[in-house]
Amino acid sequence: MNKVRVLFFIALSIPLFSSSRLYAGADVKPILDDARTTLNQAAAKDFEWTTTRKLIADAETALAVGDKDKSLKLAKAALNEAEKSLIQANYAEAHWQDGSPL
Amino acid sequence: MKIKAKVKKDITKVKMLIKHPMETGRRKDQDGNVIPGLYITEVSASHNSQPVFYAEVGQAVSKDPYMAFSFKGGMSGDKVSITWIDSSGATGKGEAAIK
Amino acid sequence: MGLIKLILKIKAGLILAGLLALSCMANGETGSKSGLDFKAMVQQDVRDFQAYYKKRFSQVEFSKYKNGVYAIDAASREQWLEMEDFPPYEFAIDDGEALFQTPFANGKSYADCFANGGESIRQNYPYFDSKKVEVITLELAINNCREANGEKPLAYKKGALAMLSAYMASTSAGNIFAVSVPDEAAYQAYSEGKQFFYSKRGQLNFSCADCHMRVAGQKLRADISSPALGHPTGFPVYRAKWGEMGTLHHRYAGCNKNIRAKPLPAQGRAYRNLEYFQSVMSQGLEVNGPSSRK
Amino acid sequence: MSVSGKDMTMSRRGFLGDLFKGAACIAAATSLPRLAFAAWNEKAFKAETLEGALNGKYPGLEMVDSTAVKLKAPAIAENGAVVPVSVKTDLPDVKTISLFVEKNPSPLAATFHLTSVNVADVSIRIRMGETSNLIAVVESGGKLHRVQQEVKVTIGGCGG
Repeated sequence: MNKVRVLFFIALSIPLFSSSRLYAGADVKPILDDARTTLNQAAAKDFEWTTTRKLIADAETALAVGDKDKSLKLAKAALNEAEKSLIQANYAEAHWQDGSPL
Repeated sequence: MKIKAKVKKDITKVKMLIKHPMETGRRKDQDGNVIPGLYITEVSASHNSQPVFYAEVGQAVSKDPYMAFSFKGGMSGDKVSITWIDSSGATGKGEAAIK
Repeated sequence: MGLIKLILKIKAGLILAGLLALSCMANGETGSKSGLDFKAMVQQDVRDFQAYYKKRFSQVEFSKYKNGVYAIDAASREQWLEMEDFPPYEFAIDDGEALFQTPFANGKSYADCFANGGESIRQNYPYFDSKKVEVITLELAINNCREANGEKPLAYKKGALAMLSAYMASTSAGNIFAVSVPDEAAYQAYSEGKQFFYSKRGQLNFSCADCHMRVAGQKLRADISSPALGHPTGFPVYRAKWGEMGTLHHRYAGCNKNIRAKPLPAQGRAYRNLEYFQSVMSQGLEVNGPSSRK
Repeated sequence: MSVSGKDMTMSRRGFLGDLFKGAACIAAATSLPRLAFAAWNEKAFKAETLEGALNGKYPGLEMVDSTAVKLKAPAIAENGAVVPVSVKTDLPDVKTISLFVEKNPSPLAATFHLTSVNVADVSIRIRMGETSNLIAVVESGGKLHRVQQEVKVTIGGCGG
């Protein structure tokens, strides 16, 4: 594999977009709700990632056992992924032709 | 079992494919339980009742084992029969005519 | 233009088949309501798609793309040929034939559901059913046949269905894929499949085209990526990784998992449309299923 | 088709021993060719090291590297679950051909017993758990003739 292609794939592998709505408080539940809603929107477009539901489940587990810090961290990660998958879905809808090398 | 035997210039090449799971005893099922070992240990073949092949094999043989060997003296139309036994004592056999 | 050049270099039989397909499509009815000449658009897509591989792998004969990654990688081809010499799917063909011959409870059989008694027809799948307004794959047709005769549908990824599909493919070996896009609704399904193919998805943000066009023939981790041209032709496959037969949609699901995209349902609309697009792109290649894969 | 006396004595679980254990086996035995299923060399097959397997299989035999043995195996295995391997040789009076995978949990993969009717040309598909030396040993003229080759086994995932 030549270097250009290696770089190309590394670039592809790095998340191209990153944003997460800012939640001022440290309340996990609304973040989780947001993550779920966003993920379901992405899933409805067939763009769910394999990793996101597990993050939500892990956040809920951590919350249930009272590990609030861990739960918050996981919930934010889940929301971040859900948002990215939805952005990916919307981007694909509008720009899928750009994915063609032809 | 499937057997293909072909003679060419007095050399008969025999290929076999045996339907067998060849469980190594090291795999785990979905619940994490070890799947018990079950694998073919010996395979033998005869041509006109004369032995022409014998193999001892272990867990390292792939699922649905494939083996091939060659012998001299076979004629088109002759029967080649193959038998195997596995680690549970179960056996199987197959037969094919040389082409 | 690319396709014309390409065709000149391939075998005589394929020339005829290819030109026939082209002329049939070009001369067919084009009276679409929107005025779009979708048949010409599809043919342009096919030409561009096949020309892309011709340019990338100039040494590879067009007809060899039916062999998947083994068309373009000599080292793995050698091992594959060893497997194909006495392939493990031979059991599946026998089992599939036995299933195919077994009548349903109502006395009818699979042969009653298909043209030509179900023999030598793999190359016509998938096709677009203009009445049902959906893509019908061979596997879906098999289950539709079962349900029409009061039998329960089979699971879509492996097992009995894969064996039936393997048997039916085996009776069609060497036939040329002739999947067409007959009308505007079909063009819609085709376009959805095409969109799926070029859309990046999953946590790794890869599209089918990323791995199977741009990097086809090169290593993705430890594996050499196969060309998308010819993808559907060898299915179903006995995959060493599975240790059994599996369908194309089983493979799609695995591919999606690899890029960390949640797999979509086998025989759901998305995968059927993807198979449709891929089969149209692979027109002119031979039916080569079942086959073995790593 | 001969199995050495040593193999016989070492086999704690030969098929002949099992023969007398049940009717099923006896029934099976009647359909088997004579001389078949002489003895599965349990000691060699269950050995966990290459040395243990070699000693279990061929105790006391001298081993030499040989160019007369042709081993055909892929340099990089497509899938470790199915690695096609062939061994052939023009050496005279070949008694056995064995295949060892150094890093497999049980290195001995197979032993083929040949007689004067055979042509020393055998093939088999084997499993390899990881990148390892593959060793073919041909027993001929009271000596072991060895050839070995590394087969790389990669972690798959994206293939096809």
